Amino acid sequence: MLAYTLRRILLVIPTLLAVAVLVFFVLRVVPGDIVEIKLAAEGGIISAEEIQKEKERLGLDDPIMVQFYKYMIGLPRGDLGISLWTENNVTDEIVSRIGLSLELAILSTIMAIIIAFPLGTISALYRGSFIDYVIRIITIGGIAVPSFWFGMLLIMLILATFGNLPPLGTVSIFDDPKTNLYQMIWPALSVGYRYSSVVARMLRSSILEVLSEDYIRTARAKGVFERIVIVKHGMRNALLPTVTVIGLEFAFLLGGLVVTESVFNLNGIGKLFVDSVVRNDMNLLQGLVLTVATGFVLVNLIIDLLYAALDPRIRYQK
Amino acid sequence: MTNSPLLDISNLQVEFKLKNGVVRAVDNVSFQVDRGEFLAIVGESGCGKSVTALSIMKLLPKRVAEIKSDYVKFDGQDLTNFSETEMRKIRGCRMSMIFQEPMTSLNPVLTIGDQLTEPLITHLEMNAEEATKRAVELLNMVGIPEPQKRLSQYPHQFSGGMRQRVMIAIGLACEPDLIIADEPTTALDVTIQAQILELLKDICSRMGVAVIMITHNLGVVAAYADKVNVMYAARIVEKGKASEIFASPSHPYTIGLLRSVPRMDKKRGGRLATIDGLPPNLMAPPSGCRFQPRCPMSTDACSEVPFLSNRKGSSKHSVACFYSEDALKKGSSIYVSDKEIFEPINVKKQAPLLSVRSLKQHFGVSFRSGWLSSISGTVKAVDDVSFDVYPGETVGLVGESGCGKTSVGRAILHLNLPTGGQLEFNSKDLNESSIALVRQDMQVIFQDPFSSLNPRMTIGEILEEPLKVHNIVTETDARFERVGQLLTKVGLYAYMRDRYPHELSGGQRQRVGIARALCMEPKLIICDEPVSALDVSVQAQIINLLEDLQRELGIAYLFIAHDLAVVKHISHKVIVMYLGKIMEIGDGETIYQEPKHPYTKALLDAAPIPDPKIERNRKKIILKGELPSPLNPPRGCVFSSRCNLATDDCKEIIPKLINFSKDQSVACIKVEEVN
Amino acid sequence: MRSIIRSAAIVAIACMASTSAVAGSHSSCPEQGGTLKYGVKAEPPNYDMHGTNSYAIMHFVAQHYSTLLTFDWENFPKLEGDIAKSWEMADDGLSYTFKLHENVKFHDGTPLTSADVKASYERIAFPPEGVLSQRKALYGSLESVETPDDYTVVFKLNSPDAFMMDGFASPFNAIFSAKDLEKDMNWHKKNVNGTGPYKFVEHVKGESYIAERYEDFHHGDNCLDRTEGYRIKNLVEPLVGGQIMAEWRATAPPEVKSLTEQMGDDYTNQAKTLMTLWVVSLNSETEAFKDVRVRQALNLCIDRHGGLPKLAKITFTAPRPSGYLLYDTKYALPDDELYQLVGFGPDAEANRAKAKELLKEAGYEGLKFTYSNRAVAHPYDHIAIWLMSEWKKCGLNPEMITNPTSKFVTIRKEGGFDATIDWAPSFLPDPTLMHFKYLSRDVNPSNYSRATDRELDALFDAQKGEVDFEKRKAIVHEFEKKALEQAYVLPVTYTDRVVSLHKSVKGYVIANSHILNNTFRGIYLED
Amino acid sequence: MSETIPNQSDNAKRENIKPSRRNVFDFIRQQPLGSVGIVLIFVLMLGAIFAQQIAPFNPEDVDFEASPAFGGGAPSLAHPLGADAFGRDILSRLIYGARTALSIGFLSAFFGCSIGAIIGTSSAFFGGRVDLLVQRFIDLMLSFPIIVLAIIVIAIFPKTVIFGVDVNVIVAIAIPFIPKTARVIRSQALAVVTLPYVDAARTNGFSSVRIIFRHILPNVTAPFLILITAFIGQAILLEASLSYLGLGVVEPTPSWGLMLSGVNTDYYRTAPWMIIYPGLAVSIAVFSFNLFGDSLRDWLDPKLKL
Repeated sequence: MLAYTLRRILLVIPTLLAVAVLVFFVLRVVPGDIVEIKLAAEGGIISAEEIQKEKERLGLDDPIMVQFYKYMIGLPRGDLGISLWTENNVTDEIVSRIGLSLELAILSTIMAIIIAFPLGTISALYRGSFIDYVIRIITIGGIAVPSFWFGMLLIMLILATFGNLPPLGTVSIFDDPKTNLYQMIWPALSVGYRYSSVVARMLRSSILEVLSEDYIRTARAKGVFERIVIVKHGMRNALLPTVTVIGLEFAFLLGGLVVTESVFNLNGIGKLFVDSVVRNDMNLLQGLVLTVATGFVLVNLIIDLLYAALDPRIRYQK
Repeated sequence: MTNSPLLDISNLQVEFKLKNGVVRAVDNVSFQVDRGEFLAIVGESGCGKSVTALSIMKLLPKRVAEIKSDYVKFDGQDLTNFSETEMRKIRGCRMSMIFQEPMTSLNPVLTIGDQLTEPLITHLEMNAEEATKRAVELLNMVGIPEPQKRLSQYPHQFSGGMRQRVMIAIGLACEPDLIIADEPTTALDVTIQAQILELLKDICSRMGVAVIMITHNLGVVAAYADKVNVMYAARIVEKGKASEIFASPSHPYTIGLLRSVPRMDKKRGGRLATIDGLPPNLMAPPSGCRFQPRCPMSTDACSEVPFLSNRKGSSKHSVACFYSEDALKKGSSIYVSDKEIFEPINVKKQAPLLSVRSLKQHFGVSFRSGWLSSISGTVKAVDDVSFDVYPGETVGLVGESGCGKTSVGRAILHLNLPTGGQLEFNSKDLNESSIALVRQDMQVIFQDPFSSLNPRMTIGEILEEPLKVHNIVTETDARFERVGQLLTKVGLYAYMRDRYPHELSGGQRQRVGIARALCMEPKLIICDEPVSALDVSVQAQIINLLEDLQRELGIAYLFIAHDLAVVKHISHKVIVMYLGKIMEIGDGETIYQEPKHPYTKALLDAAPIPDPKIERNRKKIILKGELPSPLNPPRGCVFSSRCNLATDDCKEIIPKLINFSKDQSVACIKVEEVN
Repeated sequence: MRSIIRSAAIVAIACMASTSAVAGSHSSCPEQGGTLKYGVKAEPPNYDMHGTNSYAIMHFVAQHYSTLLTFDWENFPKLEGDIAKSWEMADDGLSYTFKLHENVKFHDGTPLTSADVKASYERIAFPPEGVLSQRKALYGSLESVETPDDYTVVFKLNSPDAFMMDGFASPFNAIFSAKDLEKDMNWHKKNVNGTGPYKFVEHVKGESYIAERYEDFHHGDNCLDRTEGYRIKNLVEPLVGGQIMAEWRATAPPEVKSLTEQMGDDYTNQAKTLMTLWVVSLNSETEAFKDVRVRQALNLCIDRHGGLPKLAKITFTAPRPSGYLLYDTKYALPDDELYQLVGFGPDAEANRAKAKELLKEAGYEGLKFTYSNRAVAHPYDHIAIWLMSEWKKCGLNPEMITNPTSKFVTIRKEGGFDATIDWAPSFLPDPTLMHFKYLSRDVNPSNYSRATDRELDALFDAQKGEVDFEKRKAIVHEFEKKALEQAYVLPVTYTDRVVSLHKSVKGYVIANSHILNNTFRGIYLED
Repeated sequence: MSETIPNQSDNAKRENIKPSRRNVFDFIRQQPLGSVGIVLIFVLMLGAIFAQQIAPFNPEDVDFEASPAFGGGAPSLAHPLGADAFGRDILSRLIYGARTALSIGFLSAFFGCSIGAIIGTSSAFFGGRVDLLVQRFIDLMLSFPIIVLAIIVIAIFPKTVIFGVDVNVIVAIAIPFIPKTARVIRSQALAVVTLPYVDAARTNGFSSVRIIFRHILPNVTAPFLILITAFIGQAILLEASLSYLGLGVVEPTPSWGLMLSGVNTDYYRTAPWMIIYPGLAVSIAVFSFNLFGDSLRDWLDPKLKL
């Protein structure tokens, strides 16, 4: 297990390195010029030399390999350069926002699990029944309804119900958990519907698959209580693919809240992502993509390790 | 002990409600099992034998399966109306079950101990400590070494045979009255099969446990069963004492079944009796006697349903056939056709067609290929194998799984690139570049008829493709003609060219596979377990076809199989392999009559002969232990770890293949001493 | 020349009088205290007001700083002193002298002196290497800044400049502390230390911007305890949902409608025309647009009189046709003169017929061309959709290509379009500021029509140096007519600005630019 | 224990056996939910194809007077689903929007899946280093969330419109599907590659290209079809999201996502029809494709993991 863990962790490094290189070169292809956007977009009177000087100051005129070199030597120190827009450290910009995205992702994961587990299990156990059909329709709906639209409807609902919206400016959950939750619960819900649908569907199909396995028949032939058959023999095996899906969705949320954050006006990395695309802030964008990919890779790592913990076949693999 | 039977089933009937209709999988089945009795239910796949077993335990999915019966009495209690809770108390406690697939029947994420103590804790209400103690005893009983340590291990750390031992231990945990074993050894190698069956028989007779064994292997029945139920198309067609059934089979189906199996104790060369046609589709079974369409004796009377009735003079032996006495009298002659002549196939032994010298096929085995993937071991699937195949000759290659027999075939075909050695075909050196030139002369037939044909192509397209691609027959009309001829030749009809593989039965597909191999008129066909996936009646048809083709076209076969009887039946020369090495090679008859290598002997002993008289009277050596991991084979003689005669020398010296006689070579340093 | 100097002097004296009066009247607030929550739809990249042209910085940062002069918002563009107590222009128009208030202190406690004004203006007019000033070009005539004593500043010019006086009231020209600039010329990009009404507290990037009342503010009309700015995407729900009380940029008519219906009496607003002109630049490198007839035809197709009033109801555009200069301002072409020009006449049918005729003559009937649009809803989509339908009515085949800002800007810069939407923002109704946009490409790279017209350049230079109002006005009119006839750049419409407020927000006066009056002076909250 | 010696697993074999009798009627009988999906998809397709005949208005016709700003816009006889901020008929825009959604959905899913399938099967067939390299690259691509990848692609390529179809958006949506398809198809093809009929084709001396296209690809059509239907739904959703963010389809092209963004959001409390109907349209379209895709999977290959 230890060797496996170590090897699995070591594997992360080359993957991230490859991501870093890929991201750098892909983003250099992006047309557009941040200095132009910054200086001329709002109609200022600015000369070509001034634009040129600004580019030089920001290091945009360096040969691409020089930029690449700077970028690569910065990476191990966590130095992702400066945002071309704010000229702050990219790392600082991301760190200041990632907490919110993370909280939202965690909150919606919790919400999804709470909703998905009963739904998926009931649906599987009553396969083909009316309730199964209802749950299937609800969950298929969950992956069909655009989360931003669902969010808009939610905002309408909050306004109609409470007459006001949660205050702007995220309050830390440690300072004022009540306000924080009131702020975060709605976006979490708007993502949570989709999320829980994905999880519930996976859980349903895994349970169904597991229940048709030979060892379930063995357990039944042993005369074990049906409840134990399902929980001890079934769920644990069905959990494996479900854990993967939860993990992947979680990783997806880390970078994929782009739309939800936009709807609920949340200041997470998703919104920063859209902003940096609109502004052509390549340094920030590459930092963000790298962060998201790192998140993805790390979550995958955790899933793999969790898998190993849950599945002895992997744990004991030499 | 009361006199009443332990299990008494009357008119059991199981229907499956499927999306496209109702299937009656078990129809009016009645039988009894006494305490301590060993009952075998035999029949071909899909005849309802497993369903019968599962319906006794009420383990069929309730949504689709409907079980009806007059009664199912177990120890006097009628289980028909038992609730799930009541059934649960019986399952695993008084009646337990062993399944076919040891690899999937155990829960992969729970320890063996956990799974073994589960029935103890559930039914006998033992505490963890007691249960563990008992579990150790049980593992000991089923012959698992170091049981204490093994308890905390997981199923994937056990071999197939070991898992089946665990399953038996689980089944016996609560000392039940009845064990139902559903094809418990089908997935295992023959030497392991022998171990498991011996174990089961031994324990059950010691503990007085009755056994219902479901199997398709008549040899197994002959070796162990007290009573036999023969099932065909959801019904019992014949039942009675094993000795009676084997001695005087009275249903034409039973007769056919017994006669279509190649036998190791019979001489080579004759055609096998075959039952024509296929088992019926249970969705729309024939009315009356269900065997009628395939029965050579059928008359108009057979459109009535024949009920099981006792044979004259026997209260136990009953048959469901109007003409049972007649059938008994005529015996296998009812299946004999005009062609049934003993006609040896002649081999021209001038120059070998295929010459294999020191063939090596090694596989690097790597775990989880990743950025840092590394090869962690080498499997010597084939190690230093040499033999010749002459034109028109059949060479049988036999051995247990993992012995490298399939790898030999694949290496010859260059489906895997051989690691070392020389191959010569038709006096041409075979290598990566020259293989393309001889492809047409060297064809292959595969084991699994279901996956050996591209499901997206019609039979015609499959047979036509090589002719077209290689420009053998360029004209469309001529190709059409040719495909028709090929189909006729393998016993199919020309109109079948428009069918897709899934529209054909397994046997028919295997015929198409043979036709595909024939279409380029090859000199050698490598047959990789061509009949092992088929039911016995169909298996005989295919074997006959292969032999007829050889007589007609003079094709040589390299016949790879694990079934010793089949290999014996068809081969001129037999090669016995173990862990990548040849143990013994020689003339078929000689090897089977006078095996010299201890492994060959053990192999022959392990394979049961479908005749209780012979089977129960022969002396057997049952091999101990497991097949070693191919990653880490024993040093010296690879067989040394399981050989009863092995000495320290055997563990050091790699034995060479030595000519024992003109027709027989053996790789054993003790060969002189032993024989 | 003499007349303008005279008028300036009069203005100066009048202002001196009014400053003292204003300072007195503002020092007491009707209500004191409370937190103003407002929304801003953009995020400031930094805090450097000299280096920006965008409202993102102004709406958040202007509250921390003072300028030399400011405007009397009730009587715009009447000047008023901020840190200047009094001011005076020399008769030759070559020097301006300012006397400063003596009680002005920076938020860090250091007093403001003439050295700070000098350092700030030098940074604006003569930015050293590595410092970006967006208005360097506007102060081309400034020669030096002198500080005879701590509270006197003298600006010396090398030539008279008609724009200069108003330029001292430019809201961007924040007075930084010389001490801070000494530390780092770019210190103010990431730090705040001003003399304005509110002190910087915290900026959570991308989310909120908090400031608190500066006790020692020299005008004393900072009535709020705290201001909280939030980055918002839409303004309707935050206003309705009570998340914010105001948004300073602009509210579109549908939003106004929505707010009125939902908030009822809680909602108020103020409206004024914004000095931003929406224009369509026709790419002079496109073969068809090299022909003035085609450019004129495109202009003629736009039914300004019929369409603009309707357009104004769905987005924040002005309902009135205009030339390049904002109508009703002193240099603008009077309507009757404007309506004589090609494309500005009230008869839509006649215009369209004329357009078709011109196209036929030029051989460009059914011309296909691309129209580059920016992927921002208000008012880009509205203008684009309206223009498309107008051009189609002439049988033209425009194809709209919408891109997010980054790509839009690139395309605009590189000329990858036939026609593009563009805008000419301004904070003063001054021809120098407003006509600069239409100069030849080598003079002004942000003339995206890429046209070169030396006559226009010459007229521009002439008006810039002309300090006599009437003469300057004549030159400006000539420029206006010529440029409009040439139709390199088609003026579409000015912007109607509506500022939405919760009814509790009082004391705010809307200005003609969202860049102006962002210091929150005089704003108070009433329950 | 080592079971890694190359040989085919039983599962692989079983999964590639096509049960007999597979036709539309079977599907309808066995998968009622899926059939509902088919019907809905069919309706959508009809709407898209005959948009010109069905839609009461030209979707780009501006009529300011009909907009809510002028007091109009509410659903009425003239405009059954109301009119949008420019007074354009919402029903007509929805019908034409189906055209946009379906064309982008079909094209991006088709191209993404096809390229992915070819990469996946080739990778499985050639094995060894090629496979390893392809796998690493797939892993790499998969470490970006779909929408992130799509936005990056949008940022890279200039907007290109061919025959009224936004190529940029299609490419942006198709690219994230490539690695996903390649991975699923590869694992399926890996099982097919070891099947005897492929070996038979090799012993018959057929070329690699022939084996890939004639013997392997046709036998991964089940997962291919399942993936395509699943991805069409995802693509429609993604298009809506991108358009909502202002990065996808742009005015004046009728697009459901676009109808939910920008100007129309101004009205969404006072003129909710502007938001409700396009949102419903997206949901229903994606819903029907998911419904169909789900049932198709249950029907063709219940064990396929997407």
